[in-house]
Amino acid sequence: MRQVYLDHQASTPVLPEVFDAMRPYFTEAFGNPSSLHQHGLRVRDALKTARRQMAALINAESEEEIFFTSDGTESSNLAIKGVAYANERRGRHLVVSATEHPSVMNSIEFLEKQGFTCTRVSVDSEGLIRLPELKAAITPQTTLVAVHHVNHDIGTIEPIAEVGRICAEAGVPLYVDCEASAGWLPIDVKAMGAALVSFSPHRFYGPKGVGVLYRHRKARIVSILHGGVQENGRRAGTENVPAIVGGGIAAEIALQEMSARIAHTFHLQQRLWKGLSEHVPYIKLNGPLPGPNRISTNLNLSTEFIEGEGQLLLCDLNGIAVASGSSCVSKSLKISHVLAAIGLDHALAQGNIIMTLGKDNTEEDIDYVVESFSKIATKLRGMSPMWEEFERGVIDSVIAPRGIGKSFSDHAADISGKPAR
Amino acid sequence: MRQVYLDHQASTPVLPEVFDAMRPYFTEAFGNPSSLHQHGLRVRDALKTARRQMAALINAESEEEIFFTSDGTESSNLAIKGVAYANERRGRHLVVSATEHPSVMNSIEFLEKQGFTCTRVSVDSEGLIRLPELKAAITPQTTLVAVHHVNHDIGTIEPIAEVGRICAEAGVPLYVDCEASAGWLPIDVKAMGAALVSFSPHRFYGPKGVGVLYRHRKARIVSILHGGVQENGRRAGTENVPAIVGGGIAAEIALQEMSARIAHTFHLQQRLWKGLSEHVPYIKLNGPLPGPNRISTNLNLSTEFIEGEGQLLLCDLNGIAVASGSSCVSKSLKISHVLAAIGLDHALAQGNIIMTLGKDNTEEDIDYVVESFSKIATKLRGMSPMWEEFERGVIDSVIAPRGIGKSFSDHAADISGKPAR
Amino acid sequence: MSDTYTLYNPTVMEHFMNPRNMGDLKDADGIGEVGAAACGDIMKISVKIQDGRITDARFKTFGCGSAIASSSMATELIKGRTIEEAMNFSNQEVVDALGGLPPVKIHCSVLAEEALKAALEDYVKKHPESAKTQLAVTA
Amino acid sequence: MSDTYTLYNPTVMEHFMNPRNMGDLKDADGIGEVGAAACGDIMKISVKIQDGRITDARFKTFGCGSAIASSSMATELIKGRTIEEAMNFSNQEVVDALGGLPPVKIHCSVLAEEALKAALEDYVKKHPESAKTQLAVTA
Ligand SMILES: Cc1ncc(COP(=O)(O)O)c(C=O)c1O
Ligand SMILES: Cc1ncc(COP(=O)(O)O)c(C=O)c1O
Repeated sequence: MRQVYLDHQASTPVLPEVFDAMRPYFTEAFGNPSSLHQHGLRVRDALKTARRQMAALINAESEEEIFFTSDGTESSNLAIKGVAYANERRGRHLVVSATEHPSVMNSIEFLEKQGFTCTRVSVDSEGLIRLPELKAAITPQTTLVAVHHVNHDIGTIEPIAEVGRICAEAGVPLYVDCEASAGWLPIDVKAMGAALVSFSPHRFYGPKGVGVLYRHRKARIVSILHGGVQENGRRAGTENVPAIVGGGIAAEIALQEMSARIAHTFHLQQRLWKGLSEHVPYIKLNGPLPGPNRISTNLNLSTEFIEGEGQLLLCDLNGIAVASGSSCVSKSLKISHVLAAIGLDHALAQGNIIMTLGKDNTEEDIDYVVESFSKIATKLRGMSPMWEEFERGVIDSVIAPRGIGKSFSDHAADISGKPAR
Repeated sequence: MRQVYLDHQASTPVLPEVFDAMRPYFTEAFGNPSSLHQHGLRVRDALKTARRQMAALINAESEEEIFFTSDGTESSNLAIKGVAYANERRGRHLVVSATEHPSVMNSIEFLEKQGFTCTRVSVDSEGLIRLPELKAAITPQTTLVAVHHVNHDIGTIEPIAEVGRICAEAGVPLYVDCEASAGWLPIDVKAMGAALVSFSPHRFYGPKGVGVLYRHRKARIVSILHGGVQENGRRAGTENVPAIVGGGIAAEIALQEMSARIAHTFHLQQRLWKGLSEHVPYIKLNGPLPGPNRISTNLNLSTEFIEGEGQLLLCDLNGIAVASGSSCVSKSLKISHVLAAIGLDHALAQGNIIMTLGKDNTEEDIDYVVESFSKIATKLRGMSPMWEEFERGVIDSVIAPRGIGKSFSDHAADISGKPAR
Repeated sequence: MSDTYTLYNPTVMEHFMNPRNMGDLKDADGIGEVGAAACGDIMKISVKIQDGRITDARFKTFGCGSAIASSSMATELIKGRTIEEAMNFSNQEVVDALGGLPPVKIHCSVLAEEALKAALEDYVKKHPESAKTQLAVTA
Repeated sequence: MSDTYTLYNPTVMEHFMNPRNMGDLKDADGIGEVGAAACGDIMKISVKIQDGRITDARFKTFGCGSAIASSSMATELIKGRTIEEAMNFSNQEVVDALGGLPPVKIHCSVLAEEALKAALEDYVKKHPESAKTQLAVTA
């Protein structure tokens, strides 16, 4: 059976060049960078090289602005809490977009429990932040604005340069989570006007176990993991040297291959969406159309009348690896807060499926996915009481309303006795 | 030139078996454990195996008590802050030994800034915690006691079972940092009476980039890195799968080879201390004598009349990798707080050198180190004004006082105009 | 399937991939449709009843793999039971027959129990005489 | 040394491994011993002076690699200078001649400057006549 990996947003395999670069750092060059003998000094040099490679990927001024953490989540936590704590005397208010990743949202919630306040700025139906609302949210007490570059669920590219201008005018540092864009879209921290930027190489063919935080030299930040004086005192703990080295190489290659990777995935993205929209009735693309407002790797879809986990499982049984933002696949039994924030109909959110492309996907892969997925949708619809009721005219479609029947949500509320959440 | 690595406390090379086990998780089995398709499910199984291996190393009841973090530092931070925050309503007081690692001490200091209070329990001249003082320090507001198993600087094995009994009587959970003992000494969380235990495989031939936190199922803890629901909601962020897998194998092998490793390093430890004490005049062993109160891998020495960094550099130029707790090797220009806590004379603390043994060191290595080190000490003493003044009878030795001359510290205070710190 | 990894155990996977009794009963004697507000799943079970005994059952489910497997297993289990027996049906039977469900998915089996009972109630509503027998028996 | 990694640059390492002017001057004209309270280093410099000019200098140092290298370089640099020139000696000369020191180690070069000046002051104290010349010249 053909195997098609369409979950590059979750993780990517390590490139052979990356693996080869990491290898000696497990065995021969195993020293601790804090050590003053040659085993330590040797790996210090390697960290410096990796810092330069990371800086180049995002056009940072100097490698001294690059800090290593353990992953994207820790980088988000450090950016949010580190800046909030460092500037506590100036103010205790933060502004974030409503569709940030949980690592940002939950860091914010933690700070709120400690007495900080936060304004969540809403997005439009395609996930684009509402700029006037952002501008209005900033107060003299605001010490940080956080708006991600690209949304992890629906692939929306935010208007960061404009966000940066608003922040610069207000004199508030901007943190841009670039986890979903780094390696796949050009990033220029200066053009963005970003004081902090985070990303993680395991999203672009680097290893897990390393996250990056860029910090402009003027941005004040305190550490959140306390201990030794690693990373210039801003992140304690023995550095994960092999992963840092591998991440550096992955960044270097990503920069070299960026335009080819964008062109390739953009082509496949269009082919996939065209194929699915032609072969699967009642399917909706969430977020912007493929083009300037959407990252080339992401398709976020809602297949009406069927639920997301079933789609995911049947895809898997057909060798196709995908993700879903439906409540059934989340441990909290809630739909993705991103789908809620763009105001997606609850029934469509339940039918959510996320396909994220990579450099090794082929046209044949895409055609196989279209063919398989159309069968999967048919099979699941055959089992679905909603599809039957839609066909009988009891309920209506959200995607292509016929003007007859009640909505799925009304129907669900009727039979469950509670409105859908 | 012979190469002798005597800094196993800083880091160890990865075993070939460990590397081989990790390898597929970079390339074929690269999935994200949060993914619901087979790429994710496959690595979930691998994490479970690693959890079991970690549980076995410390005799934990179940693998569900094992949480993965990014390193020993993060585990310490999670243990201290996670328990402190989780029990904030019951009390805001913590008790720690005075010689804990900076990852514990600085987590405590951070909490103190947030209004928590902490009692630091003193140790005797060999680094053993004063048990009556510990007992007296616990109040009804105390929510955590932290005492490490083995000290990272001077190798002291703390009387943890007795500490555990005191904590059990007081009904306060005990956190034992086992970073300096795991893999090198048997650990039994039940016999210790520990509610939390941390360690990191890169100290016993596993990879960097993974830390372990054992948590008894009844111990309350909240997460400190916020985001997704990885690690049962107690540690957000994409798991470093290859490092976790490799760490598990390292734990399994460490358990199998433990007694052989202990016997081997104990033999070398005795040979090294005997050789140095016979060939280098005015050298002192800090911490307990090799035996039941000292881990078999560590020798912490003070070479009188010369400074530690010079010793370290000349060792390195002779192929010998060592560490030092002298102020010149720390970025803060302060001597190790452990040496201060055992009341070591300031001059001796400045001459500090730390040698930590591993399974691959040989008798020949040891003899080479004794021979080289004796030459190094002679060379540096030839450059030292203190040695000259000692020989002239101006200052006296701390290690073997002759009853003539003033102390080094008095002399240093006289000429610098300030007392030594 | 042998060398692939799956979210659920082989029995659950089997029932998800090849659900038993999937569909509608044209001449159903009772139909129950229930929804779980928590996760948004919807389950519909129809039953055929003869001489106080369930002779046939069918399901349709909008929901995750374990919801589909639970309804497949529930319809399988209740065929041949008396109304009274079926009224005492518990979700635990589904869980056991499936060889276990992840904790977060236990509610799927509850939904199957509820759908079945809704179908039986629908039947009883349409056939009040059966309720009397029913009550007489249970009394 | 070529394929080894070192904490300091090659010049510093060279002066650490093969220090110049290490030792004492038996018949020193001035001796200065200073200590840094911060890190505990101690440095001693002795000078020989003829016709108001430093003809020889020696050092002894208790301290880290850069402290040893700094004193080696300082004694090297001041040989042949007049007292007045030596009194204007700055630690930056040592840092520059060594090709740089890590920021946290700059204080080692300051210590060398202080030890040298202490030695000169010792000389001046013992030879008050030189101080007058000195003042006359600087005035
Ligand atoms: C006793 C002890 N605890 C904690 C740590 C921190 O561990 P890591 O360096 O893996 O972050 C260390 C590291 O030296 C240690 O020795
Ligand atoms: C936008 C965004 N930020 C942060 C994170 C957290 O990164 P990590 O999984 O590397 O901890 C993710 C991960 O999905 C993400 O998509």
